[in-house]
Amino acid sequence: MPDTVSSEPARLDLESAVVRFAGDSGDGMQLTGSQFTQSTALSGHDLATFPDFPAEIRAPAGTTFGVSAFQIHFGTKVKTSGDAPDMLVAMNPAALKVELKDLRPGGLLLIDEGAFTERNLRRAGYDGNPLEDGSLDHYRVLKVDISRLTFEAVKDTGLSQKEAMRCKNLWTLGLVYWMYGRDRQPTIDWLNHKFAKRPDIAEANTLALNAGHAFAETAELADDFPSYRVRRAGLPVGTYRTVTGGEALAFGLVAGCRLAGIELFLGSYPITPASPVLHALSNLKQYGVKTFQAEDEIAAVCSAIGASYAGALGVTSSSGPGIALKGEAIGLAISTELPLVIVNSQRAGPSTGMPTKTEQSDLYQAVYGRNGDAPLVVLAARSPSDCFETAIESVRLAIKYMAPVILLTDGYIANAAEPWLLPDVDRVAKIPLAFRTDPEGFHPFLRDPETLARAWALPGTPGLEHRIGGLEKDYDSGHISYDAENHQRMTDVRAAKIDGIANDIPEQDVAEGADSGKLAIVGWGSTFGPISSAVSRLRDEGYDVSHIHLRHIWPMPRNLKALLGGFETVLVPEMNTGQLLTVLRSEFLVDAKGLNKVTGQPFLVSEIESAVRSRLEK
Amino acid sequence: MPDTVSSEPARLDLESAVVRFAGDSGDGMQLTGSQFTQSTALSGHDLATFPDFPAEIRAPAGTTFGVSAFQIHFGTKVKTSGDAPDMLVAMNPAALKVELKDLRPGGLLLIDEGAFTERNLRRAGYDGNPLEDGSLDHYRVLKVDISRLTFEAVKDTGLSQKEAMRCKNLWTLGLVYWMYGRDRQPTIDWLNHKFAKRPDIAEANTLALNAGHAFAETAELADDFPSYRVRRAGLPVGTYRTVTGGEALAFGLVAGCRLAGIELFLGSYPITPASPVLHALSNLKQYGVKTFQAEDEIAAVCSAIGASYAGALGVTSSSGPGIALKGEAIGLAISTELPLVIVNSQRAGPSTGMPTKTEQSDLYQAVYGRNGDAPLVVLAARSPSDCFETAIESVRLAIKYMAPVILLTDGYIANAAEPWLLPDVDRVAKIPLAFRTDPEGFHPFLRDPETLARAWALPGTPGLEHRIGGLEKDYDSGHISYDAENHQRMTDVRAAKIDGIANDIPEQDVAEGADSGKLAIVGWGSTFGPISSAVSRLRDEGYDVSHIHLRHIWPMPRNLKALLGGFETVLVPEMNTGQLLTVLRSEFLVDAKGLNKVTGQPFLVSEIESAVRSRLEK
Amino acid sequence: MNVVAPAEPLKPKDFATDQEVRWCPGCGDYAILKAVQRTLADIGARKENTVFVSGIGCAARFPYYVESYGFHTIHGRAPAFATGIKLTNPKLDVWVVTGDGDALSIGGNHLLHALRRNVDMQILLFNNEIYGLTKGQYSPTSRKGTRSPSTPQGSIEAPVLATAFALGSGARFVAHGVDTQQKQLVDVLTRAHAHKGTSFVEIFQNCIVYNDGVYDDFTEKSVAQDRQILLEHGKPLIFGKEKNKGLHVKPGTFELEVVTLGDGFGESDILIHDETNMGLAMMLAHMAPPLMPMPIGVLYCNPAPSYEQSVTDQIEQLKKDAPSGSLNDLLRRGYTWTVS
Amino acid sequence: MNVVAPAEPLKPKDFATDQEVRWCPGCGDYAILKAVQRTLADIGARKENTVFVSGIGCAARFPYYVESYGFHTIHGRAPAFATGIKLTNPKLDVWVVTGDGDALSIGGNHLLHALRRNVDMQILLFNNEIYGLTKGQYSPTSRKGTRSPSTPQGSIEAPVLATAFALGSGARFVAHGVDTQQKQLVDVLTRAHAHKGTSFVEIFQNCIVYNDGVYDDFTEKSVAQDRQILLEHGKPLIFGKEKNKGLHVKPGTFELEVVTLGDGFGESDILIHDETNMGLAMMLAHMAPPLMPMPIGVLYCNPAPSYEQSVTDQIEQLKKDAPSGSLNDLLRRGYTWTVS
Ligand SMILES: Cc1ncc(C[n+]2csc(CCOP(=O)(O)OP(=O)(O)O)c2C)c(N)n1
Ligand SMILES: Cc1ncc(C[n+]2csc(CCOP(=O)(O)OP(=O)(O)O)c2C)c(N)n1
Ligand code: SF4
Ligand code: SF4
Ligand SMILES: [Mg+2]
Ligand SMILES: [Mg+2]
Repeated sequence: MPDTVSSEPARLDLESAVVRFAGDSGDGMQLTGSQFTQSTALSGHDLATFPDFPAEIRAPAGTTFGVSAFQIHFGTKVKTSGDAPDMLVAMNPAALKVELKDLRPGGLLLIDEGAFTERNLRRAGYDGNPLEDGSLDHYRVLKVDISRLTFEAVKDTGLSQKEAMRCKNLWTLGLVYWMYGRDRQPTIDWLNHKFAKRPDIAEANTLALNAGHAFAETAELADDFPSYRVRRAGLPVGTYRTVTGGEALAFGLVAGCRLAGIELFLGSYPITPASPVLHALSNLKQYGVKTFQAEDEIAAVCSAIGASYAGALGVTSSSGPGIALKGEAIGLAISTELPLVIVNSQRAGPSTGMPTKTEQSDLYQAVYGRNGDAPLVVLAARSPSDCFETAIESVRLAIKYMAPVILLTDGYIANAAEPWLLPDVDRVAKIPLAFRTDPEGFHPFLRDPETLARAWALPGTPGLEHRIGGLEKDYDSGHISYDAENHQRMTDVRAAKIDGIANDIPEQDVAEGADSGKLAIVGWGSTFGPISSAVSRLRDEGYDVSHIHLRHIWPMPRNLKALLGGFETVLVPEMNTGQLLTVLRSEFLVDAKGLNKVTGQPFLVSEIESAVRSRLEK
Repeated sequence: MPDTVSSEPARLDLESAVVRFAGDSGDGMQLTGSQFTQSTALSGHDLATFPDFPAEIRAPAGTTFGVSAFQIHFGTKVKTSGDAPDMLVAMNPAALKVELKDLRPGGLLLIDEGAFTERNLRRAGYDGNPLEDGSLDHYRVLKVDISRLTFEAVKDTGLSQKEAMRCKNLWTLGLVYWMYGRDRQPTIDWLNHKFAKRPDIAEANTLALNAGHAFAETAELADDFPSYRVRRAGLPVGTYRTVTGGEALAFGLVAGCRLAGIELFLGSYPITPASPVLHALSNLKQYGVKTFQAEDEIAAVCSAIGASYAGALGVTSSSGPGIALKGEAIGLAISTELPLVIVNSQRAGPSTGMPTKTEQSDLYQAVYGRNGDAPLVVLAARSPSDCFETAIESVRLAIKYMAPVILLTDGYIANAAEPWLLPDVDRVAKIPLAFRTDPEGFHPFLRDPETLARAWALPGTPGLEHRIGGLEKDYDSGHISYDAENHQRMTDVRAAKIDGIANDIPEQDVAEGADSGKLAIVGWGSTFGPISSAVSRLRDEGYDVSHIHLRHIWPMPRNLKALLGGFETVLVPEMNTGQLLTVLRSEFLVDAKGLNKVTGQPFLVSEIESAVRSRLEK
Repeated sequence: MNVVAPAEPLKPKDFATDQEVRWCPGCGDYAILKAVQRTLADIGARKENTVFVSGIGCAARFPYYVESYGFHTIHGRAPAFATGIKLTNPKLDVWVVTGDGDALSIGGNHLLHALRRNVDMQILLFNNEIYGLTKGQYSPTSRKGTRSPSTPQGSIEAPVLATAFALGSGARFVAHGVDTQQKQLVDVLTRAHAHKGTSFVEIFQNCIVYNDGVYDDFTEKSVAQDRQILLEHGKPLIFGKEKNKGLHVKPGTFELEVVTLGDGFGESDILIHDETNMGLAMMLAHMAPPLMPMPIGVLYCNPAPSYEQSVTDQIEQLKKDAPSGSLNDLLRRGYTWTVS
Repeated sequence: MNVVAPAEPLKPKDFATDQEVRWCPGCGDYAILKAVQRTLADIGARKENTVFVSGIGCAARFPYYVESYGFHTIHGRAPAFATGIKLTNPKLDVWVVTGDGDALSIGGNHLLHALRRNVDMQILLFNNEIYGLTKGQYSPTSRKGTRSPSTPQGSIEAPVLATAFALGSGARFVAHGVDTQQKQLVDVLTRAHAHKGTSFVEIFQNCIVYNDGVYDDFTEKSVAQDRQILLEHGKPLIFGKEKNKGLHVKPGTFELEVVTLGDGFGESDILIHDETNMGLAMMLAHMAPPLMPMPIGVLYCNPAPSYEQSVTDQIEQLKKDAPSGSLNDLLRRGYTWTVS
């Protein structure tokens, strides 16, 4: 039962809560969400977020396709951004129309009455007014004229009507802060910093924030407004920050290059949802980073390969359609055996598809999508913070094996945020790297007998002058060769080099559960959260289910075949039509089954649970 | 025992013979080969050829990398261009150096002594002179100073020394014609036609041809020169021509479009070994063909898609590296569901690889090489003449299912020639096609309930104005849609449409042998010849082996799983590291084994035979 | 939809679709859409014979808003699709709509070759000097020093001049328009449409969200007349509020300067605009405020045979010279033999 | 190979590799190779600091024959690789060798952007007006009517003018050379190398196998002097066997004409070559025999800051303004909290 600290309302205790903010693209919902995320983190919760915005930059006000939403799940044991929200904030009718279906029955609904005008209702495609026709009876509805109250709050600042209305989101945030007992100061600091050049705007937003908070606080309304105390997470000790996949990936690449003592060169071309990596690295030029926004994806990857040839680590980042354009050049990197990291932030396809929606449908392209027998390394990150480690691993393998590495992430990971227990980078193992300098017996395709990697000799090194290219090369001299046996030999060694990496990566572990049994769920990438939550619950209920999650897609961990062999059933949930499934089946002849969702939305925990329940009795 | 027709020498009877002409890129070996092919065909033999030329246009004279060779296998039951030649013609030391290793022990070696100068010997990398050091003892060597004799023969024509020497190949051809009892007239006719503008050259070559023939004929030399009577083939009755894969493919595409009553638009960019298709179609503009040499492969495929959108059948042709560049655009054709035929003449990879050498390593790229879940149709031609039928099938499926079709051929098929029993095109089934014209209830993604193909509505049609693109489309209206359920539905229908084609293609047959048993060899593409020869011989020897050859790579024939299930062992020979193998294993969980050769050279019959022998006792 | 009787004349609104326009409120694209719909009505375009082809970008959403045939293709490749469409059905009236990134970043090569080949179509480049759809990175037309998410310290490259590039690529019709200057824009679009061959029109378009006001220096009402020069073939190159400034060739050189009529210079000293002069067009393409006025209108127009026309002619000729027989004949031409 | 002591001066032959040169006997590429090796010796290039980057084509085989670092990349993309190389190690002396198909067909977009960015490197375009390596299809520079395997009735497109394209793309150094005119070629290459920024040199190269003699109309000994004009900055544009022909600006217009000295025209009437004048360069780029002489030498040279220099400057500045701390500091900047 809640203890009542003085001046603090009686707060309901919750294990965790899911809140979704929804409004017009212009309403600043993403900003509201990230501020709430910040404050959630600072109050020591575990959390996961899911920003879901439209493809249009700023669609006309009030339209359903212009609705922008931000969901956050916080509390303890949080592994996903949550299935059904417990609370939905709807800043206008369109937002209500689009998002209501997800709100859990009995869920809390905060609505800006002021925005429910005739015009807006019609724009959103309502005939009647849902606030009146009883269609919201299954929910707990809080109607507040946020528009008017915000205007009241800021009218003395002399802001224009338009600018004043832009403060609605901060007013709302203030109210929600009160409900979850949050401290406003960090947000106020942030406002002052962000609008340093426009103090009037900073002030107005602060007024709105405080007004929203005060509004809820005022006694007579207090009990309309439920207030909660959400459990703090039992997170491991250490220093934390919130991080998105895009940021963590950039940090990881920089860290990897620092650990190898090499410059990072990013050749990239903007594309949703891959741009955050380009943006993040463009802000880290002091850290031995050069970023080059190329004229297209082909030039981007080619410039990166050129950079690797000249002695930096070439990196290129894009999303599916852009990666498709890089295929030919990636083949050259494979043939000339130069290090290269290719980051693919996957989005819904085929073709342009749904650029702002997430998917995992580029695995085929990563593993198989090139002309010729052209093997390379494929890795996948499972969460925003995991991007950091996976990026370092990509750098390590690319350099050690003189090979291209494709790092798969996706639109969900790229934009979602989670708390990150900050590693001590000084403790991370260095990446050994030695450029060739000795002319004695040198030729460019001289191989390390153990790794089979060729010598990396940089232009500028006296005595090592040499020529390389995409034509087949003689195994023993590196010169052009059309010899039949030699082509077989080179094809074999290129394959053997990549296959050999299986001995240089960890054996596949079991994320949760026994290492043999009735059912194994094998996942990769951003399905980690939902699978892991589902497996925890199912195991609590006594189901014999284990969770195996792959970071190394190609080559696969050497023990994987045996591991999978230990389970009666292997289930592979993917946000595609079954791509990892194909690889597992052909590699191991295991009769794995797919659980496939191709909606542009992450799996719900419940979807995974029911798939398992339907296959297993306890 | 040979009968002796008057004036005809005593000729040895042979089942079949393999002859290889080899010389400098400048010596006109390819021309010699194709003339000999012509005459071989006209004398009623079955035949298969294998032109093998260097990547260099015209490498410096006398160098080993400048050697150009042409092999022909003729007689009865000819299915490949032959393993080891029975006779080798070496026009210079370099040719001898490069090609000798293939000549069968005891084989016949015709050498132009005149070319074995100090300088040429050194250029070819000989220390001594093989004509003298006994290194040719294991062969039957015929040394003739062809250079001098040719010069003698043509000296009165007033040609320059340089031009005179260009006649060496015709002199040689005359000699070989005599050995195989060939008629010179067709070649003389051809010379007069080809050099209509330079009668002096035509005359000189004719003189050389006759001189070579006379030289062998002259009694006193007669018995140095073995002469043969090679068995005529028991070919089915009908009219024949020789055809290369490039020509047959072009004819097939034209035929397919005629059968559908539609224009053919080829958007292409030159690349070895795909250019022959562009060249052949560029010569057929009178037949409802438009060819467009685009600025690059991307523009080529995009122009073809534009053509399909406007009502022609868009076709694009290239080889591996060029196909890699088309991936993104092919995704658009899949998403907008427009017909498109993509011809890939495969060559040795990865990257630039060995452009003039053959390989089958683009199957992964064809089946899996795109972003997103992007299924399409994949077909493969097995021989030069089979390109005709396979091309028609591509056109049929592309139009009927409004889908891209990738047609795989390779460098061997593209350039090799074989006799072709000419079909009566008027007897071939028409391809039904009806463009949408009725505005009633129209939307661009309205589907045929049976094929699931969308309506094909052409710009210019009143009342059907509509917009399409690569963004996801609403199933029921064709408008842009980001709806989650709709994306699932569209993804499913795109897959179902392609899968459904399995019911519209023939069940997989067995090319030779029983439809169950100890071992099945499953092949695709140009390995048909060697596999089929090997299987015939092995079966004659009593081995329980069958040959299954796929034309439809994706979707696969509906009975294939059951068919393969009927064999104890499934062996998959491929000129790659095991690409069809991967698809078969993942689709059917069959423990098929690969027999892989990645040398840029076709399989030898013996290689397949021994692979089987090592796996089976009789 | 119903079949349209070819007769009845269409109004601008007839070219509006049922789709909601999804650009940001205040985007310059709205004005261009208006001008295009007006132009279509003026030239008596037929919905069914009109095709809008675009790549990817905010600008490239254009086809969804024009009631005609439309193909929203992939990034940078629209000219290649348009070429295939026009070659297949030369009767169609083909318009390409593209952005500065779409046309000049990823699509530069296709733009070059479309212009060189001179396929009969209109290419409208909406230049907002920014990547709008991907949220504001600098583009190849962004001015040096542009700060954007990918250039936090400012861009360092010299921008490409769209019209100079077009001229260098062999374009036969090159013009400038401004999104909000409706009348001139409609005039330019009308001339572009009348031109047989590829017409290239760069339209200065304001991106209110990521690059607001980049063109104020010559589009602002107050400065427009002094900072723009309206081009008219055969007329002296005069501009300014008082129509007292003009372009003058420094004698014996190949340089242009701005002179003021009156002080030492008469109208005869002012260069006459010659749309067919490549060197002049190139100089105009390089003019920009504040030193020189921004040329608005047709910089260059010098017609040549259009590509699809030459293709058709060649095939027609061929059909005369070498009439095609049946397919069976085709397969049987050359050496054949019979086994009986 | 042994380490080369920076002192010792290198001879042309020191830049020859042990690889057999694989061009057709008589190919113009041999002459260009000779000129380049001579130039490298003249400018005192070091093998280890020199990098030749090429795409695909006969021309693109070039790097294998120069004793230095070499990267034979993929078709059309050499400028992009070269950009990555130069940005990574600005100390390297980067040369790009490309063909007309490689640079202007598939590679047009990368050429445009390399020129626009002005990365410090030399781009040598071997223009033989044909696709050599793929056996003779017409190329974007082939003249109208070129018969080739893909154009049996003759090509119908207007060729792209390499130098006009380069100027339109914002190139700061544009020149013409002829394969067999060694002295001028070496001079041009030397100037190209001295120019900081991207230097673009179009070299007229004879393909003896597929396009023999395309340039005879101005390279043939007998006509060369009357059909070529050798450009020199600041000197009058005079040419001809008798040095009596020159280029003249029609007064008050923007047009060039050839006049003969003596009849009515004196040397003062002849235009002075100004390498920094864009309009003039464009006119020169459009000149061709028989009506006008072919300009040989430097058409345009107008230096601007090079890209890699600006990149380095910007980073240096940044390091001053916002010195980087340790990685741990980086990860911990902004909001963090501690769980204890
Ligand atoms: C192959 C590919 N690369 C990148 C993108 C991402 N992208 C979409 S539009 C665009 C640029 C848009 O700029 P612009 O062409 O100027 O159009 P605007 O949005 O400014 O109108 C980019 C980079 C894409 N869709 N496809
Ligand atoms: C992606 C790709 N497309 C096409 C080719 C085939 N190809 C090689 S070189 C070339 C053109 C060569 O012409 P050019 O650049 O003028 O060089 P040249 O041989 O004339 O010196 C082509 C089309 C290729 N190698 N790669
Ligand atoms: S982002 Fe800019 S260009 Fe795009 S719609 Fe908005 S205002 Fe227009
Ligand atoms: S084909 Fe032409 S360009 Fe190529 S090497 Fe031979 S002569 Fe030179
Ligand atoms: Mg733009
Ligand atoms: Mg060329």
